[in-house]
Amino acid sequence: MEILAVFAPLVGFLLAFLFGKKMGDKGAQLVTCSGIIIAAILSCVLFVQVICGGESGHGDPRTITLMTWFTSGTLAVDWALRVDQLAVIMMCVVTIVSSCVHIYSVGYMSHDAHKARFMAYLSLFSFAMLMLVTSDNLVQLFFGWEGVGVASYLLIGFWNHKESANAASIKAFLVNRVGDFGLALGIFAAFFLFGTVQFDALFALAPEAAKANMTFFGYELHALTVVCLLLFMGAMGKSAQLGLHTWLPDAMEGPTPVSALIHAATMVTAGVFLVARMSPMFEYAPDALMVVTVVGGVTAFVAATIGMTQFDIKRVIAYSTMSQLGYMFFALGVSAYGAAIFHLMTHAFFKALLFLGAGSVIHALSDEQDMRKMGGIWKKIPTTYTLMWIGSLALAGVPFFAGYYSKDMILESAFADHSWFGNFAFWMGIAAALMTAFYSARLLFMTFHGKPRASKKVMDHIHESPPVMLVPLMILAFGAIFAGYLGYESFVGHHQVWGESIKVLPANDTVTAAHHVPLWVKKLPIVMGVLGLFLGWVFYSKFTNLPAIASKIFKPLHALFFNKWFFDGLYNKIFILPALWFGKMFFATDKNVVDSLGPDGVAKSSYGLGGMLSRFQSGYVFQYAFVMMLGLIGLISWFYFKTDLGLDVEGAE
Amino acid sequence: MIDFPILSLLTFLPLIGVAFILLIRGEKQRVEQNARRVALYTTMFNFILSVYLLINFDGSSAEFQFTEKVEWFPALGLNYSMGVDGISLFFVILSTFLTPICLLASWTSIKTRVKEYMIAFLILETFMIGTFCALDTVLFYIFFESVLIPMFIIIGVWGGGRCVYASYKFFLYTLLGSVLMLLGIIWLGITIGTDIPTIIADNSIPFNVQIWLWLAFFASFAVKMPMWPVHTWLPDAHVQAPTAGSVILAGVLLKMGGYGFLRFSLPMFPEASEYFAPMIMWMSVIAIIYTSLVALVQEDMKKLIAYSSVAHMGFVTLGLFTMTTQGVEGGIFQMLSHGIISAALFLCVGVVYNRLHTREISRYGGLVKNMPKYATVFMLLMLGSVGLPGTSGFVGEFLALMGAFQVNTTIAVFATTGVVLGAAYMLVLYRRVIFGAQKNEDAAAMSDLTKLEYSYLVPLALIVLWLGIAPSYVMDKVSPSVQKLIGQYEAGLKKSPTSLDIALRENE
Amino acid sequence: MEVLSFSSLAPIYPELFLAVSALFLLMVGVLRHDSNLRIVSWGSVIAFTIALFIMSKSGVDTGGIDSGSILNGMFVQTHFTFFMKVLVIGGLITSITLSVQYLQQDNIMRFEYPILVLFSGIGMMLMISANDMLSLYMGLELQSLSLYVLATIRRDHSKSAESGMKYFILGAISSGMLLFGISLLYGFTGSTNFEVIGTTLANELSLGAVIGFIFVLAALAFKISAVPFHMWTPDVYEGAPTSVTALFALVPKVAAFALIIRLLFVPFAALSDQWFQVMWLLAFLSMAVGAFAGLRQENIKRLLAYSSIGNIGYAMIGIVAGGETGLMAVMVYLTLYMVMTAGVFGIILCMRRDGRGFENISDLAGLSKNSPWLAYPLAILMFSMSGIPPMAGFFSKYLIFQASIESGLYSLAVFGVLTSVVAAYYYLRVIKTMFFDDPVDKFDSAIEVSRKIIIALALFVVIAFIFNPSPLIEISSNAVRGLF
Amino acid sequence: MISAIAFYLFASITLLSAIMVITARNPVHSVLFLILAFFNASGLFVLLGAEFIAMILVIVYVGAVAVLFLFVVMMLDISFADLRKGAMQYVPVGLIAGGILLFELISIFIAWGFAKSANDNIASPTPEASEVTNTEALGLILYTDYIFAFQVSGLILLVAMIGAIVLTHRRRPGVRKQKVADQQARSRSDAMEVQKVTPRTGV
Amino acid sequence: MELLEIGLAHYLSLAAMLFTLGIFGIFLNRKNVIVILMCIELMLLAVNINFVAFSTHLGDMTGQVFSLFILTVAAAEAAIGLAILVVLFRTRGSIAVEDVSSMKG
Repeated sequence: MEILAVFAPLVGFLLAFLFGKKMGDKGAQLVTCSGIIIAAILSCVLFVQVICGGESGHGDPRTITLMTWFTSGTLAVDWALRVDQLAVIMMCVVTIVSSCVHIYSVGYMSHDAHKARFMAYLSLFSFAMLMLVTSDNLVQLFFGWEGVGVASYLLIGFWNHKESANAASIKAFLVNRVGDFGLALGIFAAFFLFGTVQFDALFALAPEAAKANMTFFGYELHALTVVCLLLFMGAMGKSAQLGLHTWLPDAMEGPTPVSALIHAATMVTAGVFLVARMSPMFEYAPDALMVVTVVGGVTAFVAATIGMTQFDIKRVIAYSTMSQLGYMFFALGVSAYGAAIFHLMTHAFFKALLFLGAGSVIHALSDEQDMRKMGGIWKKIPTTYTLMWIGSLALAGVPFFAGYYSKDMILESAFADHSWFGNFAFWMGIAAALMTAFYSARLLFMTFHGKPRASKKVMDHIHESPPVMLVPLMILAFGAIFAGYLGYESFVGHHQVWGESIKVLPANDTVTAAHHVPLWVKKLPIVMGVLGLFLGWVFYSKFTNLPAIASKIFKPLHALFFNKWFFDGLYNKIFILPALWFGKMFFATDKNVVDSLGPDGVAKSSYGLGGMLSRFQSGYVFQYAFVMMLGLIGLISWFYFKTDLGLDVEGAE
Repeated sequence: MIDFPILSLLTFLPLIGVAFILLIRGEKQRVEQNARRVALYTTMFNFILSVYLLINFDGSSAEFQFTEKVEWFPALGLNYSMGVDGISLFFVILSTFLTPICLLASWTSIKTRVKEYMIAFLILETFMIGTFCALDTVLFYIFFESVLIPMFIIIGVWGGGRCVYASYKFFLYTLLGSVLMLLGIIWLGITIGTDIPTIIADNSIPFNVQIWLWLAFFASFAVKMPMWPVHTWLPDAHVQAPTAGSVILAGVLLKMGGYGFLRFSLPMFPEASEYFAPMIMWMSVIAIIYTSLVALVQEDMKKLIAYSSVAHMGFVTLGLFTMTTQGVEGGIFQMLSHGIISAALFLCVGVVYNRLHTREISRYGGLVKNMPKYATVFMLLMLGSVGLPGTSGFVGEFLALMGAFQVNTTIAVFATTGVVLGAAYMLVLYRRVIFGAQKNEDAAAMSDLTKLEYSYLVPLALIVLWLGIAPSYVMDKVSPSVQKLIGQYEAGLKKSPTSLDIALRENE
Repeated sequence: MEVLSFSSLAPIYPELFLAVSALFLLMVGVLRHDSNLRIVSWGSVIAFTIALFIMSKSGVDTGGIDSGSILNGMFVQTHFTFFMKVLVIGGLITSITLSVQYLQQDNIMRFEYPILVLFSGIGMMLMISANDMLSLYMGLELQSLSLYVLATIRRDHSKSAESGMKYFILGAISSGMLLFGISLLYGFTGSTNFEVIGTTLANELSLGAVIGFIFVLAALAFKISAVPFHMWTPDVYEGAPTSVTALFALVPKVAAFALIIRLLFVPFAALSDQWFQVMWLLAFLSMAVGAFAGLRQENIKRLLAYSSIGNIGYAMIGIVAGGETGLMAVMVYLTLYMVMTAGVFGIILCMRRDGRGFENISDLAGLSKNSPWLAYPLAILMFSMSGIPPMAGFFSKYLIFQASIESGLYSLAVFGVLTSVVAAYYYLRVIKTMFFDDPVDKFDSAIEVSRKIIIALALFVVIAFIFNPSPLIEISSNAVRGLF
Repeated sequence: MISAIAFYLFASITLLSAIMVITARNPVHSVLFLILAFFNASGLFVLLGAEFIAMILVIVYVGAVAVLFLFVVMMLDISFADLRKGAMQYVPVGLIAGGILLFELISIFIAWGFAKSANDNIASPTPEASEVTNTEALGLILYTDYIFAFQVSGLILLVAMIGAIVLTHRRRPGVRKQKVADQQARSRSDAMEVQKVTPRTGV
Repeated sequence: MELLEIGLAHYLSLAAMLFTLGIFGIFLNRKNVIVILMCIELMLLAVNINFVAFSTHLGDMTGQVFSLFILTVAAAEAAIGLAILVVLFRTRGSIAVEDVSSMKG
């Protein structure tokens, strides 16, 4: 069953990809959708078994080894499916969201020429994601990790005739690779330290290893911190944390279902999953946790500031995603793994909902993404409008929507950590919460309210999406409303289901502590959320000239936000241009230095020497005689003047 | 076990094909067709024979198997001695596998002097297999060096514009390296003997001599590999060679350098290897970063892949000289994988080159529209080259880096940046050729893969996947020999810790 | 004084026979006006063959080839001289065989040609067997004078005359040096006999004797065209008629080499410290000049001249290395070099278009398309010359370097392999021209059977040597053993 | 004393004429100076007691070889010319090189000594001049001990002859030669025809 | 060594001077080849003086025999040299040394 749950999407992918032409679009869609739905159903079954199964009823985690991948010395890597509580939760999230997206795509991509390919890629992605979450060792995790990277690369660049899509896809892959660079090093370091990459063995050895130091890059450092930070670097890349986030907004070049699936619900949360998965190691590396917290907090804040100023509807949601990921990370950083995963789940639902809703809007507006050209369409697409509101409210953390439970929990945990970075993260989170609510409102009002700013032709064509698109939205909306309430107890409440899959040292148990924080801490996020929504309404619905004034007053600040804190330009200048410059320089070096000192130079000087020698061969016989004589005289003189000849020169006797 | 001299048969079977081709008479068209067929059948049969070899190979043993030993040159104590172990086995298979593919790839694209072309490839195959099977240093050298002849002809006669320069550069450069090795071989022959297992078992060479011998062998293998900074012949040779020539060059010939390190430098001169290992590893790192950056700015498809080969070979040397199990096995696997992937990539370039007769990247674009199948295969290979887990490229690279990390973290960090850069140039190449708008009409009019092209690209692609998902079939057979190698290496180091220690201390 | 009996002359029978047949053929040539060239040529080939036969018999009779010196210590026969003479006779037969068609085509219808080759052959054999400075000188002059004439024999051709002139002048200077050296040696030791000189020098050494020895060595270095006494070689190779060039390339050097080896290991054995230095330097310079100066050549004969200079350098490494292995390597080297050169010249002599001969490398353009049966053998021979395995040329170089490393001559060995790479360039250039360049016109296809046989034989040896190299090596080491 | 004076006389004239040989502008003069050098050298040989060699030098060398030179010079009608410009640049280098050689050789010769065993090595001791003349003494060994060299020198001379003929002899088509065989083979009928001549008609 | 007591060294030195002059003449000479031939004769004369001087001082006839043969061979050599010279003159119309340089490099 586990095997089927993971491999059904792969089968779907293979069938649709290889025989897509023969099956036709319908066939491909059927195959892939059924593959993922099977996976979803089985995941749910597994969920029940793993969480509630077992003899004690407290869970029945299991690991199924499929085959050996490779062994090299003490390094042994298996293909295995590790289905424990954490994994099964992720499986459910992934398969359910993915199923929704699959079905939605059938409608959304109805005008595209390459439906089969698209569906196949989606299935491939799902498969890779499932491999990632069910991996039982770091290397297989890396497989899934890179697999989702490739799938995302393929999907972002799906409209490969668009230069911007290609650029975005490459950017996504490369920035992720930078993260993977860290992850790979982390795996090496883990193997170096523990002699294994298998999770159980790693976790068992972690307490012991906490005492060890290792030399890394010439410095003597705490070994576990090094390992954890390197792994975290991978997580940063995949989860678009500040510094390695630049790919995420650009990735919106891909079709909207892709954005929903990959860049909101699943792939970007892989980093969160990784840190949660590695919690038994992170727990022993407090410095690493600190870094995670700070990075998460800053990300949450920065992304929110940028989100307030963007006009592309999908980019706004993307920055929002990034900001929410920041939340998850600082939750991880304060050891509130459960809270992080909880937020991961709720976020998956409402963010997928938002994206798909935005997709629906875009679909309705004939592929228009700029919010400045929208407005006044809420009456024409009421269902979408409603669903978008649900998503936004959940995002803003309005009580009783899913986001409310998880986000509050995170903020409370951060506060409950009682460390400087916990506090820092808390206040960053609070600020971000305000901004989140503000830009959510901004998005809604700009898109749906006010005067229509689109051309008449477009406005005439606006229509509600077909049911095949709306039904998945509704499923997700259901999640966005109820997931928080339903999951609260089992994720972060008093009846946590994690079992052995997440490890928190007693001293770090912030989730429990979070239940006992002061009241103002509990209420502040709600206040911020409501305030944000209100401000959004004021700015973008009531007094629509306010934003312009505000941006004038805070001109430098606005410029900073609007230009995404100049990350892209900076990276371009620091990394890309120098790389190209060095490439050209080295290429020239190859020709001008390596070759001209090496083969070409030697050849040239040999040729020159040959020319000199053949000029010497002048054709004049007296010169030949002269050379002979010089040779003779040279030899004679050599022996004549060599005193240590060992000969008795006459007269010396 | 097999009771006939299978290795000799494998090695010299292609020559029988040559004899057949020479016997063909008749009108030009028929002669050419028959020459093609004979060559293909011969190499196919050889491949099947090598599969038989593989099946009968005892994977659990680290010893040389299928050994043959005949007195050959008694006045000088040289023997005709052949044998394979886990390390060489797969290089033999790689050679027999790639040769028929090369012939298929040249089936229609080579139109002039077909007979000679086929003969050259058959002879080349003999020499390649011989190189990997030889267990006598002089015999090894003979095969190793003879390879230059057919390759020189192949590049020069059927090559492109500046093929003369390229073929000279290839020939003389590699010759220069090899002759120094010859001196080393002679020295060994005088002091110890020419039997490779004997030399390996003997660890009586003093450290200061090891240094010189190591350098002599290094000169040869580094050029062949090619390591930075003696790599510049490779881009030229690749660019000018015909497609199949590039395939063999990248697929097999480069591996001779790595194989040489494994067979000679490491086990025979352990102390010198240990002494020079940091240098090699830094050179590898430079190679990885330097050539990756160079590849990033190439305008010529073949040149780009050629530079990427240098970078990939950097991983190989990096892995080998860590002398950790992971590193060495990773190096070997990386060689095999690169043999398949780069060969296939060159074939891919050949596919479009045959249609448009240009290798300039900017002349293509948007091929995914008219050549979707091609785009798919190319994609898979590109990802393999990038080192995506699940493809063969990953395993080798990963293990090599893992080995490096255990020896020196700084080197490992720098080397791992190659993973990012490698992705960068391959993706850019793919994007510019396959994706984007169709700017050039002639490129847009190209037809998709033919059945013939399918027939050789698909097996390669499948192997890339197979080796990526289940590499243990190969690794398990390689492993005992690697363990033995490392054992010998360490035994060699323990022999006289003082001399090396002194040298290392001085070095600091 | 011993009584001169005919039977005591057994070791010199072959030379006597050759002298008599030379006189006989001379008469035949004078009396038969028409088609005398062919008759005399084949006659001299037969004479050489018979001489070979006689020589082998003379060894069999006495139960071994080593015999004491005869004719008042002037003449000696050993395994070594036997081997070298076989080589020389083989070379002479080859060269005459190759020349017949060429002489007809280029209209050098002189029956004296083979006669002179015969005389030079006698001279070389006497040189090899010389055991006295006097017989050395006489043999050398007999050989040289014949060769001077042969170089000039195409007398309507200014290049031929020029090459003859240069060869003559420089040769005369070298024999002047030789004589001056001999006179000093004679003056110091009071004898001209090799063995006596050897024992005297072993007992006592003076600078005068060393200087005399250097004069002698320099003169012989001229004969083998070792740098810096090589200057004549390119011009003479280029100017002389091609068949004569083939002769020059094949034989005299081998004979002179044999002479040098005998001199160094018999009379000058005591001077080994001194000649080691001289030969080291000569080998070094020869390899360098042979490799580098050849890079610029356009004329294939000139190219081969430089190639021969370089090859002599390699062979000299063997002498410097000394010992049984070293000399054995030299002999194998010379043998194989001769075989390869025979093949190469066999092909070069076929470079004719519309009845005219061509000599430039560029004339070979596209030969592989026009005349594959010439191009492929030439390519194989060229690869062999540059020492690429699996051809025979590799083994000769291998043996040389083995000997040098065995004696610890690392720098010479390294320099040797490096120059061999440089030299490989110009061999490759020939191949490149034949295979990569666009074809010009076809060569004439009428090639005599005898020439084809020689090319085929050379090719066979070059390719098949790898399969059974032992006989040659064993014979060589046998031959060398007598020297110590 | 007299022999010393004679030596210096002969030696200095030999050297001076040798210098003139290489510096004379007219090749004919060169040949003549060469002859002079030979004459003086033969004088030196007489001083050394090698009369036969001295005579040979005069008879063979001066009489044959030098005259041959003269003959060729005349025949080729060579115009004499000045030293060309380029030649002078070689003079200093040549002088230095020659000077070094000369210095080394002479300094060795001044200290010349024979090996201790040199006298035992002698193959054919010079007989007492009172018993056998120099010519006779040479004759005694030339055809016995040195028969080999003697025979080879015959071959050398033969080669020289063949060589000279091959190189210089030209068969001119127009040259009339006596052909004995043809003359003998002529019969009366070939040579003569008897015709009846009728008077007053002409042939 | 007394100047008036004529010993071996005197003859040897004279021979050395003649020999050097011969060599010097060869590469000084640019006029015509025939002078070079004469220089060679000078060299051989020097050698002969050496041989005869040694012969006298050793009391050995070998030196004289040797010089006898040198004379013979030198005559043959001269004959061939002159023959080649004649051929050269016929093909070129000149025997100036500097004109005999069509082949070089």
